[in-house]
Amino acid sequence: MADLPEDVVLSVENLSIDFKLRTHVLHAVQNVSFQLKRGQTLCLVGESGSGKSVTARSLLQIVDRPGRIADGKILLRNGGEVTDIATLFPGSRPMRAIRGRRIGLIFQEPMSSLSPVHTIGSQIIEAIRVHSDVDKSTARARTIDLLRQVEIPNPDQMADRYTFEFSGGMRQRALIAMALAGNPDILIADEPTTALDVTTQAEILDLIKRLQVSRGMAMLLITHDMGIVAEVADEVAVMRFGRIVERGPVDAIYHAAEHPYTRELLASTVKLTHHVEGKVPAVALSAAPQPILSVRNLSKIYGWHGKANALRAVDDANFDLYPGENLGIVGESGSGKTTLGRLILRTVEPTGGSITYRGKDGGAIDVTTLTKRELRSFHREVRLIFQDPFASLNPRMTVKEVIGDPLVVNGLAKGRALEDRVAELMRMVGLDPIGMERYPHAFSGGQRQRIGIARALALDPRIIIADEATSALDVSIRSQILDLLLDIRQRLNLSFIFISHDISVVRYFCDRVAVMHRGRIVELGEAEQICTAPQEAYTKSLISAVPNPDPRNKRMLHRHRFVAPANA
Amino acid sequence: ADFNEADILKDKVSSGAIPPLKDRLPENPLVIKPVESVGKYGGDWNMALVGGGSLSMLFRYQAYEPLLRYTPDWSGVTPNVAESFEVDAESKVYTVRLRKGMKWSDGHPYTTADIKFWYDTVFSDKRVAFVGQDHWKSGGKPAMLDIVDEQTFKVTFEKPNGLFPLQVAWANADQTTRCPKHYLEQFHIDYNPKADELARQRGFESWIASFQAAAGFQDDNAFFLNSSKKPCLHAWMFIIAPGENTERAVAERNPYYWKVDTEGNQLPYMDRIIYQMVADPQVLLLKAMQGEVDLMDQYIATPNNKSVLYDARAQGDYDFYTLTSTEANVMNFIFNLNHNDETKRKLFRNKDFRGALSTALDRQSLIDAVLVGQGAPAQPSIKKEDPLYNEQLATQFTAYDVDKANAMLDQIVPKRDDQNFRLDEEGRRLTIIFEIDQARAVFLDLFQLVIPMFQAVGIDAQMRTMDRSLWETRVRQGRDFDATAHQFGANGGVAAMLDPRYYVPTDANAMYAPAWQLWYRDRGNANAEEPPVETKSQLELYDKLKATSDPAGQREVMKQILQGAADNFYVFGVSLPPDGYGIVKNSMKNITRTMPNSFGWPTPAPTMPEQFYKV
Amino acid sequence: MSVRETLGKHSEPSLITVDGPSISPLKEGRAISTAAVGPWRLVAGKLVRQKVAMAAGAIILLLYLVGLFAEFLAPALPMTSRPQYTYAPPQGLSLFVTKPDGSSEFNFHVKGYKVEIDKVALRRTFVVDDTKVVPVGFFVKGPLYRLWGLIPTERHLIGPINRSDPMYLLGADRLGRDVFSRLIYGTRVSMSIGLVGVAMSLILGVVLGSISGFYGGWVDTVIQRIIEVVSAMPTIPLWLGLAAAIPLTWSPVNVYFVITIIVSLLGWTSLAREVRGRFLALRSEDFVTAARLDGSSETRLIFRHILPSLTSHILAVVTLAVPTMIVAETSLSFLGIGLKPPVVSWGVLLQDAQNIRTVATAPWLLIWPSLAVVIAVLSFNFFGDGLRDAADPYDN
Amino acid sequence: MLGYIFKRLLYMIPTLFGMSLISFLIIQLPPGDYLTSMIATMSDSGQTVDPAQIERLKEIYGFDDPFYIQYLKWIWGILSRGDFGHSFEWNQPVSGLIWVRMGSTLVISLLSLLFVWIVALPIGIYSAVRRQSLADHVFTFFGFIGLAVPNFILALTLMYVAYKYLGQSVGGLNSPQYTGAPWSLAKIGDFLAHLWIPIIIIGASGTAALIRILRANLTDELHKPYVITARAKGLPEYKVILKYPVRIALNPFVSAIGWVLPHLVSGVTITAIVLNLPTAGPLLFRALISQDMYLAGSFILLLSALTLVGMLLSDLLLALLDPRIRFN
Ligand SMILES: Nc1ncnc2c1ncn2[C@@H]1O[C@H](COP(=O)(O)OP(=O)(O)OP(=O)(O)O)[C@@H](O)[C@H]1O
Ligand SMILES: Nc1ncnc2c1ncn2[C@@H]1O[C@H](COP(=O)(O)OP(=O)(O)OP(=O)(O)O)[C@@H](O)[C@H]1O
Ligand SMILES: [Mg+2]
Ligand SMILES: [Mg+2]
Repeated sequence: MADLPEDVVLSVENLSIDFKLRTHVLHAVQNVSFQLKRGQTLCLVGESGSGKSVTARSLLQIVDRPGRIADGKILLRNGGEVTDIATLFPGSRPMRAIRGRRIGLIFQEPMSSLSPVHTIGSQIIEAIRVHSDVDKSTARARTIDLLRQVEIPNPDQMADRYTFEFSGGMRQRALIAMALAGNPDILIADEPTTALDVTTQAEILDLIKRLQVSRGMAMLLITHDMGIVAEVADEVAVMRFGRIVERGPVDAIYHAAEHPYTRELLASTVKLTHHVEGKVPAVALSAAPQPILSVRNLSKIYGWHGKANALRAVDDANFDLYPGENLGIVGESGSGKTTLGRLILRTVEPTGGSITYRGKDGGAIDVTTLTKRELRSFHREVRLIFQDPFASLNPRMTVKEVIGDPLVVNGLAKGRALEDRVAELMRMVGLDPIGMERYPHAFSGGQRQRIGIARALALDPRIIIADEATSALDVSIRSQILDLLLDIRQRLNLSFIFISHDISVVRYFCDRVAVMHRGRIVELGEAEQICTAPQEAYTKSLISAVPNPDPRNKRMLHRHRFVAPANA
Repeated sequence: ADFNEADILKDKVSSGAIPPLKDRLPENPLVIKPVESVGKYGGDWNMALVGGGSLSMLFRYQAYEPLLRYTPDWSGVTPNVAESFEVDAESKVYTVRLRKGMKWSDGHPYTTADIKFWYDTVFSDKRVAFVGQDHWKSGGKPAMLDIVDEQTFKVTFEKPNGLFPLQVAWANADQTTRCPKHYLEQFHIDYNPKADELARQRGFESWIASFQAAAGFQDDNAFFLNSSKKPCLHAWMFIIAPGENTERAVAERNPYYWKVDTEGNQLPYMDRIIYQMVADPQVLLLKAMQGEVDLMDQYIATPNNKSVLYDARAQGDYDFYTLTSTEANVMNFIFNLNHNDETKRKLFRNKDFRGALSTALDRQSLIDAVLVGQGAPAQPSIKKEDPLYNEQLATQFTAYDVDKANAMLDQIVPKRDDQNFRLDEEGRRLTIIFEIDQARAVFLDLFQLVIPMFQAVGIDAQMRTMDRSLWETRVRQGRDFDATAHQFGANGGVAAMLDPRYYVPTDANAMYAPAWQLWYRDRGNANAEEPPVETKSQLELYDKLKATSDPAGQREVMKQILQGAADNFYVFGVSLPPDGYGIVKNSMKNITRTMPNSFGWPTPAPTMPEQFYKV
Repeated sequence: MSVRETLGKHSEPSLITVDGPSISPLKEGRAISTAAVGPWRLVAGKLVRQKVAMAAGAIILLLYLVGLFAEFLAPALPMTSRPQYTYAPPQGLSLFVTKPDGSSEFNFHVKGYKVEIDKVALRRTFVVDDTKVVPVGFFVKGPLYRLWGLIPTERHLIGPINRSDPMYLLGADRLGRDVFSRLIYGTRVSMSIGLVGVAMSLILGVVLGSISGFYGGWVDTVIQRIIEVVSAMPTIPLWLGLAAAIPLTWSPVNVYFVITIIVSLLGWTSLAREVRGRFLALRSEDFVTAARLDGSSETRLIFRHILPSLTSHILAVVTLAVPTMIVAETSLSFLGIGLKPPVVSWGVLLQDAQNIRTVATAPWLLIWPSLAVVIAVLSFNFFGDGLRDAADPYDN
Repeated sequence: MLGYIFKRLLYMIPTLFGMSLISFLIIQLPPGDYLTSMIATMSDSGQTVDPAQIERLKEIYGFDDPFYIQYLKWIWGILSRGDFGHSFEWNQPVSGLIWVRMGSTLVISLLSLLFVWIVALPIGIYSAVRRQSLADHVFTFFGFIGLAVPNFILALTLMYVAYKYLGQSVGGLNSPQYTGAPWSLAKIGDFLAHLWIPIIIIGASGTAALIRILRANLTDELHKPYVITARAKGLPEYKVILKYPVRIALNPFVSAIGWVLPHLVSGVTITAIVLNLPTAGPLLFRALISQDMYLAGSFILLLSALTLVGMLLSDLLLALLDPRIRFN
């Protein structure tokens, strides 16, 4: 077996992975080669669905069922020897020794990757104890420490909570903590910060960097955020349609990209850092200056753990949404953004406050008092795109059924027409209709997210609440989708509540932005103003942490941290 | 004379727990002649009871001690508890002498005081009395009891009651030997003013219920359940009574038992009887095959089981004994002659109709299939060897002849429908539903074959099986059933006189005539119906039989009754019951190898289990 | 697909440009079909490819055909009893007879019996008599019957050529009836009536369990109390009461049908609670919320969105219920309300076998009916399993 | 949580009342009463029963009272004095009878439960993980034989085998010579030798059912992403499966826990009868058949109470097992 160069810990050589489907074989990964070097970071970027996650999973031999390593080697330095992971039996002892201990994996879908019935703590403790012989209490102490490191507030309490009590970003951080628990030599991070606000994201990346430096950990970072790539990558590989189309040092990729796709990617990144040109301000769009949605004093308290522990997930939120307006909501992970969105739709019952919605006929209704039946017609007009696309897709329905469902239940289409409409929606969000008969689990993260978007668009709604709707998309598709949404908005006078961590997207897409912190809306203003001249200290710190998509100008390092006032 | 006793008892005597043997035996103990030989003491008699349900079984094994008991061949009665039993010429006054010095199982003397106590409380005290004990009545009036001395009493009937001795000997009829005054009086308010308090302590509402439970005369189960504290006159007394333990019951030798063998050895020979409580007959069958049961003719000794039992003789170390049948038939077809439906009643009462159906039966094939060829075509009747045998009764309408049956039916119900079933007078299809107690496996088998035979003559016969209590309610207590089937009823001798159910409708067992039998027993009853003359004359004959006390005279009257029965042809049957069998361990001795099978002659009690012994 | 490769200056591997996802046909040279099919077609397609499931399906179909043509397939009538052959053991079918001179000749036949009556043991002893040859034929004339109660005919698929000869392929029962024929007739009742009950308790259990778990709150409270009451209800007196209440004029099959329905009215509770448990866990899932936001009615949420997640469990429960229902009569018959002769069903045949005599000396009375039930149940199970797999999104 | 339990306990009171009333009613559904069945048994052995005597007995037993009076008397006795009434058939207070039988029932129930779980859990898990393997098919086959052959036939057959080839005393839990004897090593041995038949038979159908249901539910969970996460930690496969998917797949069993005891008491009655087991089932069965109504009623009341407690327990466990299920 070929020896690996000294600094290479893992080398993938000509890896091909096939999925044998009903009608055809999908070559998800073809002839992929790359190397991970000690203490260095390889960033894998590329189009959504290009095979990044599959590649990552193959390193641990956990590719989903019909997937099969068709060809190639995965060479891992194992002490003095070199093991070819591709030849190991998935459940075998040597493979298990590699999992978690040698190679840690942060899954792309943090929301679904945690057990729904175990506490976060027990899942991490277990990860610690598989590979090191420590007793429960030590493991727990370490768990709490890890949770603290990934910025989970009150880690000793949170360790005993269940997944569904965690916000999206918190789950992602828990997963990161879990991957780090085994002190792996190689960390594979599959879009590890998509659900994190920029501040937290920066902290996490910092943490990883520190570990890399101190322990020589190699990292394979899969991400869509060219900013992050610029900040942390040593090397970059660009994937498209299952192949690595370009690979090189980070600087070369950013400043001398060869491949047209890479260039397109970078161009999109740049485009997104600017506000849309020629965008008509929302208020002008609308003839009636009356808000379509007014939220007043809305609050939600989670209090299962007793009064003392009651958590104000949303605290006295007030804002208006005008027809045709895009309202961005940004804020720290766990600050209550998702909860706010759900409160508006009443899928979570508010503890207090009111939500006034002005229907098509101009009559105002109080959403908090709607009956089930009335809610249903309300839901037709106000749509939600879920933060966790995986969980929001019925695992037992094909994509065709999922996207078609709103059309069917509202009696809008059936038979051939339904199929055509579904195909059209899929094409709109950049999915190949060939996948119509596949089940959700057989898609990549970004593809699933687009399925969610397609579903939301199916009904011609009046408001869309998009919860991190584009976080898993590569920049080029992301910008296409955003343009699509803007276009639809123009045509249908649609309004958006756009929850996002990606400041550039918010800036590109939104008219006004609300900044949330610990359940409160701390600042609300024009998007441009918030992004360029924030008033509140928290907002300032947020903006300062936005990574700059230029490896020569790593802004994240100059960010400043916001320390919450003591009384908050 | 010199008497002997078992070693265990000797030990007890020497320890002072019980008095010496001569103080325990009556002055004149009953001497039993062993069937084969004088036995030896010791051993357990292993028995089993199924279901814990019917403790009446215990009369068969350990509790058959009436004043008089049946002779082993069931030809008559012989003194038992009573030393003598005399009747006057008119069969009105009976003089009974008890054995002097006879004692209950706790050593308390058994005297006429006990009889008197029974008469006063159980028999005639309206607060607690149970009806029943019909043999102590004549013409509906209770007999008078006169106590002559400690050992002698007189029973005086208003009208002649010639069957009294035979009835006293009936399995569970006699209560006078089962009513220990010294024990029961504490529960009766007249004897113990604090009886009510005692009752409440025992979980009863009043002394009445408490007394009844203690005496246990309302039914056989009640008599034996939890009875280990109740003194008795039986050869074995319970130390663990049924109900006190749900898995088994144990009875131990009664040190005061009042029978001895010809050599003066106090009986019984065996130390204990141990009853396993088995829930299912199949398990009992296996246990028997395994040799865990010493003697058994109930539950398992069916024709169907014989082959497996036969094969397991070596393993179980047992052999068979013969039970001669005492039943009138293996199965009797019973039509409801008092049907509420006018048309059906009329039809069923037509003797030719019943005769035609009887002629339509291929009895031999039924016998071959179900009875493994055992038996012979016959109507419910007296068996041939018996002096009472009546040929007409036994053989009429037994010849299988479909054409004849059809011809007879064509006279009565000529019309047929499109499926070739006959129509009754009202033009309805002639459907006869036989309601059968589902526990009677033989009936079910027979009926599966009988139904096509009836259908072949255009009768839409159907069978409905049902749970026993439902059957009781619908058939025995109802008037809406078309027809049913049953067995029992006696096929000869003393039994036939005591249980003539298929020859004359004297009691509720005459299910073919629910209204007529009621009329006989209780003319005022709203449901009673005066029978036609021919039946009435049968009933009068039976009254006459009861008034007769000499056996020859009784037999004469019985013959007339049987001729009447043959003319009336109330019911018809399939076959003479084949002889049954029982199994007995090879180690058991003094067993009579052929005996009648009956409840009234509680097989095998009249063959004297007290003299059984084990080698 | 065209792949253009260019060598780049800083790319170590070749710089590749592809213009679409790379896919290839399943087999070399075969065209790639991209037509998407509907979910049902998808499931059906997957089902068809499962050999075991299809075989099981075929057996189920076969059983129903047997039931349908019972009269024709059975060599004898189920109730015809021949006393001389009680407990006759099964005969083997053989193709050749050996002639006295040692040569053999083709003659489709079974061997006759020599019968002896053992008066002491009260039984018939059967010895296969090699000299007695009972020729057997197909489409022979036998006892007269009406196919489906309509067409009178005497033809039977198989039978002894001389109709009075004994042919007991699977032996005879205690009344000398042909077990093979009875088994065939039994298929009809066992594969129909019993399964009605399964279907009914399935529907009740699923619907009530779903509602209870989905809505929670007072609906759940009420349904749970009902479940508690129903499941603690003493059934024995209920049966006894029913047995008394049902008019005698009803045929045993009708009675049993009613009983089956009542069994199912009582038998839904465990499934309901299991379904409820799963619903409690699933109702808060995001995909349910999503479907709700799509405007699905609650019925649709329950039956279209959540219930499919329980497919496996329900299929398992149903296949488990099938044998229970088929043999339910045997325990009901203890109470006198199961199917009873003259009706023939597998359960009735098993009832006949529940004694030591059969176990010890006539095991064929026990084995064949049991085997019939087992085969039916296994077929249902494997078919259900196939269905499950076909509906499983993860299974390819 | 405590509030929830308290609420449930409160609910139990009316439910129990309702149940007692309903069961008391149902017990009386069959035509006739204890006397009818008593007469039936007596006349079965050839005895004659005098109808007048029956009338008298009816009065004594209080069967002439209207239904509600009988019910009120009974329930009042229970509430005021803890007196469950008198068993006609056994001629003793009901409470004495019930508790004696409950002990052995509990032992047998728990042992067979244990047997079922010990056998079925590993097999069920194995079958799910190795679907369609030879072993899976073999287990399926035997499981369904256990289901398809009625329990009592299985019991008879096993007993016959025990008789024929092991020469063992059949039925019950002890050979006759040990019944009533004090516990000794030999008696324990004998007890164990008798135990296997009932446990296998009672366990047979339960085991098959458990295997199938576990297999079905587990297969569904095996592919969930959280299982893959656990695998990626490097956990051994058995731990992955036991800790994660099995826990979720247990949901249906936990839902059913409420019935385990009542089912084992009443559900396997016929088996217990055939096997001659001294459990509560046959006693209840007899009581119901013979319409010994206070005994039957009390039994059912007890079973109802057990069911209620079992269901509460199962609901609590359900919440413990799956925190998504919460109670408000
Ligand atoms: N079901 C629940 N029970 C208890 N606490 C909850 C529940 N759901 C959310 N929370 C808590 O509410 C807070 C807000 O959660 P939310 O999901 O709204 O955050 P978010 O702003 O969407 O965060 P992220 O950006 O990480 O997704 C978090 O602290 C979370 O732990
Ligand atoms: N189980 C599966 N069955 C069929 N196809 C699959 C399956 N899993 C993944 N694929 C396909 O393989 C391709 C690569 O998927 P992968 O998840 O690696 O994409 P990705 O590069 O991670 O995309 P994203 O950025 O959207 O997460 C996609 O086209 C996807 O549809
Ligand atoms: Mg991915
Ligand atoms: Mg969120």
